[in-house]
Amino acid sequence: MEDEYELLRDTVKEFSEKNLDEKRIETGGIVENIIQNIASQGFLGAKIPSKFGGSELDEKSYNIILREISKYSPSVAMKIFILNSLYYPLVKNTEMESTLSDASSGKMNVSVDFLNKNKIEGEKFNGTLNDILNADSNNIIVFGKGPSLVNGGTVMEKDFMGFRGLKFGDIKIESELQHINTKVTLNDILEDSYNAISSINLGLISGALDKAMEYSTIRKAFDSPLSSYEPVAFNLSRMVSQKNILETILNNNIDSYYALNFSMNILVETTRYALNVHGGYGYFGDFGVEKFYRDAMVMRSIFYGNSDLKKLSGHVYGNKVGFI
Amino acid sequence: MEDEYELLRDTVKEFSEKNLDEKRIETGGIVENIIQNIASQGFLGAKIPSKFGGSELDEKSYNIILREISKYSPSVAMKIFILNSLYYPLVKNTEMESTLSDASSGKMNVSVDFLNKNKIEGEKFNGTLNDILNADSNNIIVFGKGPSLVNGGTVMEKDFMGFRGLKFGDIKIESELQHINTKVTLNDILEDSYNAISSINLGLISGALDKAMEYSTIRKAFDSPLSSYEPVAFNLSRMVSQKNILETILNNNIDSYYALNFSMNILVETTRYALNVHGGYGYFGDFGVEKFYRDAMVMRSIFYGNSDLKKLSGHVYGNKVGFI
Amino acid sequence: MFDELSDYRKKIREFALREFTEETSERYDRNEEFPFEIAKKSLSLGMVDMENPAKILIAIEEMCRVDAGLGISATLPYFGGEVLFLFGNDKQKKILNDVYHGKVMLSLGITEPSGGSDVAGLKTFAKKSGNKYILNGSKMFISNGAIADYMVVLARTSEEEKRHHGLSTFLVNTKSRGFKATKLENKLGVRATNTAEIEFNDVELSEDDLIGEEGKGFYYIMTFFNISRIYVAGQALGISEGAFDKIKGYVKTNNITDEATMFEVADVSTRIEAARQLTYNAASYLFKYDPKPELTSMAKAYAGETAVYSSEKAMEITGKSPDESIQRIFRNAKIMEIWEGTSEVEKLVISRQILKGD
Amino acid sequence: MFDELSDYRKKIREFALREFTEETSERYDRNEEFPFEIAKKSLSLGMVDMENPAKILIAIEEMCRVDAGLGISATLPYFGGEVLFLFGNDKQKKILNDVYHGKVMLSLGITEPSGGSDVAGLKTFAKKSGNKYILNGSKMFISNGAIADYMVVLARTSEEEKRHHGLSTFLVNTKSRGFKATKLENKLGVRATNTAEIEFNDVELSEDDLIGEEGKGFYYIMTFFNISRIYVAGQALGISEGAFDKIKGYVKTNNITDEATMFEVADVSTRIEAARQLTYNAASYLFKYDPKPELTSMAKAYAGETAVYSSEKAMEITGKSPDESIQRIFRNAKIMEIWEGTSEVEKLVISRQILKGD
Repeated sequence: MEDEYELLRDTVKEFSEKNLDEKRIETGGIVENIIQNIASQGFLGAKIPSKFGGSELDEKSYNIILREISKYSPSVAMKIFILNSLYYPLVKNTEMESTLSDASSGKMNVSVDFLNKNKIEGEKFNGTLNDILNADSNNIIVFGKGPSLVNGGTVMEKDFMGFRGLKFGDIKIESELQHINTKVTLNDILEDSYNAISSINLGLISGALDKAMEYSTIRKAFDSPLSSYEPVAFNLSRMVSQKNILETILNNNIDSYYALNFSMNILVETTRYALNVHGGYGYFGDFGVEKFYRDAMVMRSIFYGNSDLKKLSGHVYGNKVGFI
Repeated sequence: MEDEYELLRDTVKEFSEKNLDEKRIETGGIVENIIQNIASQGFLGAKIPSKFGGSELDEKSYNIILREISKYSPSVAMKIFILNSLYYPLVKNTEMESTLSDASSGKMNVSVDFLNKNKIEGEKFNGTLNDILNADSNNIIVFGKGPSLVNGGTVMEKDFMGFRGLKFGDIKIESELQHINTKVTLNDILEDSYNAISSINLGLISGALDKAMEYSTIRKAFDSPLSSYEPVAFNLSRMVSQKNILETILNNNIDSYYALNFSMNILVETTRYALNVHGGYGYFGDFGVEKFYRDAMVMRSIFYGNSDLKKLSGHVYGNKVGFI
Repeated sequence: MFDELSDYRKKIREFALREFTEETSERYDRNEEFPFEIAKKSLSLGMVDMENPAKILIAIEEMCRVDAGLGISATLPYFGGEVLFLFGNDKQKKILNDVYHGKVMLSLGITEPSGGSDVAGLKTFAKKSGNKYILNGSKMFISNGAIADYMVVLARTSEEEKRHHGLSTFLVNTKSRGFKATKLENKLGVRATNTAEIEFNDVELSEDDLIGEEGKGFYYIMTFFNISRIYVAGQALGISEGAFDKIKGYVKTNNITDEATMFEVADVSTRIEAARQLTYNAASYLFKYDPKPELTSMAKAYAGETAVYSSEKAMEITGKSPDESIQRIFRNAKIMEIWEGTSEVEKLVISRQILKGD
Repeated sequence: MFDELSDYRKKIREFALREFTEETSERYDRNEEFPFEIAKKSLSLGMVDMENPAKILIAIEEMCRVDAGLGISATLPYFGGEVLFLFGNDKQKKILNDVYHGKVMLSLGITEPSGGSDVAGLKTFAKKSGNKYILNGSKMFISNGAIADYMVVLARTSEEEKRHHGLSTFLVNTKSRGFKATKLENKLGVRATNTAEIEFNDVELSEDDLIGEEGKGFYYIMTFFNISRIYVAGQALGISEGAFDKIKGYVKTNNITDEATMFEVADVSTRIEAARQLTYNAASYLFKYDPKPELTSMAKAYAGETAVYSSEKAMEITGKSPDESIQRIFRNAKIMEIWEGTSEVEKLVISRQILKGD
């Protein structure tokens, strides 16, 4: 990795270590102070053009930020992802673009109905928006014929096992639909986000493995450190080697389809095993490892499905394979 | 990949397509004509210094040769591997070095007891050498206190399911031991061969997948090509993407431990699935796909074991983890 | 043995479906609170028949199928009871009847903070002093720890003998002076169950509190594990089935027919069927007093892995519909690979047993 | 059902160990030759009892455990016999007795070169002409194809009806004019078994050669598959056990104790135990005339995958000791995921059945 990226990585790492305590964030949310911090560091508006107060960073830098932050606070990484990978491309070059200034400075909290649970029609939305992550937003993009903006409203929280620093739930609103004049679709932005998603995955994997590797050399069982047991050492080493391969693919921007597929294939297994290594302790939140397993499962189930496998197949076969 | 390597790859590919029919090689062996051909192309003595008539190619070129040839003839690739990765480093800078001239020109057939089944003592060997691959060799390196050369002898062939173009079996010999004055050990040369082994693996994976991908678009089941069935398309696409990742790791020489581990983890599954895709036809030699599964299993069982996992763990943990 | 109990199974399932509503399950999970009412109801009504092991297994399975947090809580009051039943004196055994009817709650204290799966390495010490024992030490991750009336405790009673020698079991009244339980919070799953860290500070025990003979504790506990493992297999089987219920419901409701999902359905259901056969087969030997430890360990290890696998598949297949009940199943499942011996320990038990034969 | 047959099992195992020596197994494997003598011996001595399905299953399992090539060959003469037994006329059924005693060899012709698993898409046609049928077409991968005396053949008998309608089964004498079998060679494994491509060129059949009723062939064959799958599960189970025998032998002989290998031993033995329970459970329903197709398919798919998995593990664990017998097990195993319906087809059967229920 070149120097500038290494510098960035170290900066983000140092910042996260000092400021992002996911245990507190999971219970107390991403408080104003944290938002101000990540905004002033330029992480919040990482990809947003500088004319809107963003950092206008390149793809690789953005991915490094997501990866390093999600090692410490997956919730904060997800918040950055929602703004930069989902919201931004939808309002880009439209009259809504100006909202980016407030978003990247942290004054406005935005969200996107990326689970696509709500069928929107007409000019007004009066009712309940279901299953919105980062639900206490004041600007939410929903999808009908095209994307539209609605105002936030009263959140009816639901338990969501991942990214608990963000509110999740249904929102009661009464709002005009402000149509966004863009050809960009939800499908497009998700496909364009493969590297960003993989970067969050890499962060989760790395965070979990760091914990497990450390624990395996400290914790003793039957009077020897866990790492002296072959199955533990072999499994963790194999997983570290896969993690490093994923990092290489992402650093060199080899192929976003391959990266997504590979990261999703190792994600849950790795975070699960990292928990396992901690034995009974791993099952308790205080040890800071079970969260990676929860977040990993959420990433796997939300951002990787049949349609992504079809995209991968189309990519590999060189044409949309005619599925029956 | 830079131009020179692409050119080499294309050359090897074209040569192999034209000259290496593994089905014939498996029944008839690697006949004189083939040996002359691979020698004159410079593939046989790929890494051997030019003063001994070799091509003195760099590591990457050598790996490309192994990979491209093993797509067509794993047996020929194995023969090249035995000479360049096993025999050459053992005689290098010793008085036996001069044997390399005949070896790289194909005049002498060499072998190494890399399964290490024979405990050699004394100054003479009079008896049976067990389990030698490329058994009809006239120069065989065996291991006692250190490596020694013995002459070949009468081969009692055994069935070996992989690399059938090479003879495998026990050898009855009566021969002086010519001690090789080197500090290099079998353990060293095997660890140094990780990239070469991974390259053969990559060739097997690629060869099997090429067959399966093609078959999946041609063969119909229930009136539709196999590739239109999700599980087939998804599995093959996932495997192709892994294959490409492995290729990237090797091309960029990222880390030989990771490459070996990754290639061994996907090798058997991929070649097995490629066979599966062919249904009943896959079970017959004529379709040229079951051989990859056989050879893959041999690679997996011979070149990847507990000691390699320990090396990987030592590499990852940064020290020899104290196994109990 | 199990086919004949289909009426009992039906009764339990109906009870669980009626009592473990989504709203109730959610509440206890969120509040991380033990469901005393439900546990009492299931036992005091004789709903769960604690005197027939095959019935216990079925009750555990069917309740965990609906909700593992509540289901385990409702079937755990007996936790450790087998040790009393098999090795206890008459006075100790008398407690069991109250346990069967939900009046008394038991617990079992084996694992220690530094110990994990290394039972023989435990440090809690019961020092003989006249006709008393003085208990000191601590236990970790103890189910029912903060709500039990009595706890079966494994402690060292000899300084000379090492490892699994010199261990003994005691029945400790949790109201004893010097007994301290601290509820552990923020568990990933089975949050309705109670988990605690226990400290013993000079807890005074009489000779009557000793279970069985001094020095035989390790043997008693291993015997216990050979029984309890099958109940954990039952929990895991129930969780797997519950996960599959969700998959089936989702696939049918949304009329999903793509082949990739059909393959997943086949794989998950096949693994669950295998877990079921392993569990019932091992249980049928055990309940006929002919235990096959390797079969029990196989059942436990396999069913535990199947619970995790099935719950992950339920998350994947339902994908962008993050139903809270499915997430709860996923969070609950993981403990199945950890408690009563991690999968790793099971594997060592299995290989040791298997390699003993010819 | 199976526990009671332990003496029979022992007898079969002893027979297999005596007859299927490594040298014999190697020879038939290398020469790709059918072991007529062995097949005859096992049947003519009444060694394999073809009239009791539980015994057949046990014989298949125990023989394949020693060598699958010879074991399958010795138990395959009956291949397709169930169709005659269940649906054949008296004359056809009479042949069965000769089959039981190794005097007559049967075969079953379903798969076609273009067909694979798509049974309903077959093209072989039996055209009614007066009171005769004229058979034309070809079959692929037919076990016993080049050595059978009679072949049960599935053919289309109606041009109007499509897919699985309009198919019928016939008993074809392989000596008939126009019947041509070409032995297929160079198989990966089970090389002692005979596999052939069959061509029918105006083979004349009488009305008596029709099995059961015209147009019901698809149903008959599906019924057959529901039975034969359990025998394939038995083959796969035997192969898995044989692979595990090799692992155990290697580990013990070389006194291997490292934990990684112990974990492998546990995993392999657990999967095999699961395959065994699935197979016996499905078989016990089937043999009581209460077939559960989804359980049979699960058993077949799971046992097939277990055979491949176990044989690969045997190769891995024995590592640098490429014992020819282990390689043969590995080569034999793969067919288990292919014949009598690939694993893929099983999975569709399973999911369809499972989703039917509530």
